[in-house]
Amino acid sequence: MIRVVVGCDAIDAAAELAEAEAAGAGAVATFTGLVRADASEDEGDVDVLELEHWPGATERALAAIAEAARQRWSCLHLTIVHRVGAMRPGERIVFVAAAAPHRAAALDACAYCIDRLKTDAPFWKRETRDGVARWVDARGGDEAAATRWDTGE
Amino acid sequence: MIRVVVGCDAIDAAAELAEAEAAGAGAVATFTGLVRADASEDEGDVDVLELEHWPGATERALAAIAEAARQRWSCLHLTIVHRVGAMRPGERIVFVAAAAPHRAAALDACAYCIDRLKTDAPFWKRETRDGVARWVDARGGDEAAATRWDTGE
Amino acid sequence: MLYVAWVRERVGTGQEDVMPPADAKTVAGLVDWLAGTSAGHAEAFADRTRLRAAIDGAFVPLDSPLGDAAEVAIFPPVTGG
Amino acid sequence: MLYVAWVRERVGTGQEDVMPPADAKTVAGLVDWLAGTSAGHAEAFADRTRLRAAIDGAFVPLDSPLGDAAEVAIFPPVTGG
Repeated sequence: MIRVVVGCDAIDAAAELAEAEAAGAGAVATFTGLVRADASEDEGDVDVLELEHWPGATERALAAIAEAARQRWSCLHLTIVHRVGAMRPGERIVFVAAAAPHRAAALDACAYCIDRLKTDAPFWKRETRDGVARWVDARGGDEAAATRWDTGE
Repeated sequence: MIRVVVGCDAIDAAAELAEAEAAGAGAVATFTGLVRADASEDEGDVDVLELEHWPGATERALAAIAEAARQRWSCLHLTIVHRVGAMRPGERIVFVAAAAPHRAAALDACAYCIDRLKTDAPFWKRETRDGVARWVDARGGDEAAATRWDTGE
Repeated sequence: MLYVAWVRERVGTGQEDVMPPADAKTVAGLVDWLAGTSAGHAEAFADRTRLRAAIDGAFVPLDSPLGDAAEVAIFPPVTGG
Repeated sequence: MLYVAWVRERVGTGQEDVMPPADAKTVAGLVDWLAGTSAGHAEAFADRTRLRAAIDGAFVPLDSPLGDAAEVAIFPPVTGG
């Protein structure tokens, strides 16, 4: 099963993990991304992180990523939950869970989803520090992390 | 921080995940292993899985694996919880969590720990099907999965 | 047109209807023409390496032909997760 | 000696004190000698490729020298997780 959620509510990682476990697979891998206070560089702490997205296109992009992972690693269940709107440091911004019969498939499917969504899903971050908001630049490493999945293992 | 637990109690994955998240890292990767009904081959369903271990040596082995991962990927937190004794299909047998500043480190550290503990920690599985107990044979793939970490990426 | 994140802020609007000239055959050609329509557009589109595009909801390279696109989106590289 | 899992079951005990001869200088040599002490030992140690060993709590290859080991453990390949 594929579960994709994009919304402003806090992410309930425990409930999401329980749902992925209930799929009946032997292995469940998860990834949780949390808002870091030092999200981009060390120029003072982030007070608020805002995440803009492209409604409709976002859900389609995440569902396509999850479906690709499900097929490639024969997963029983794939969850991608992504928060949008305003968040504070320490809050969950993204949660991925992959359930598969064996551990390598679950781990790879989970890593694939988080690498892919960094480059393929329409999210844009804006940080506010000391009352000044600025858009976060893309990281070159994200492209490299995503494309490694194109060339096999 | 390193957290290693070996015991007969059910694993509280939600509490373990929350503790790993509280370390203040931006990325938390987890792996949950569940008892499968078809744990080895398709010769009928497993009713009970028993896990024997070597008290003392087990905790040392898990702590050594977690410490190696913590250093190699600069993790802020590493958790390995392994259940022993009698379990039923669907129950959690192992839980690993790795918290690091970035996702690649957290994902790799988590995968490393689960691969390593399959070969380096003194656990032995015994399955009971239709009232007949038998020891589970080691899988050749586990050695290969563990040794890939010896040769770099 | 659909503009997102700092592209939207610099252009000054998130959406606009445009009638590009017939010689704007690619997304890049459309962007060239849009850059001349206002100071905000010019600022938003100054560095092409920092722009990404989608045609009718699908991500495309900047040199993609427009074809009979109904909606073209211009935005910065994504920074999710 | 410490025996674990099916090695323990076949030998018939989890622990025993032994006085190996002086020419048992490695874990494998010790296993050779033990295999002659009972039918259970012989059955447990029949296939050396399925045995693993530890000296004083540290995993070692079967050809490791015993040195002045206080405790030697013999067990199947591990199957955890």
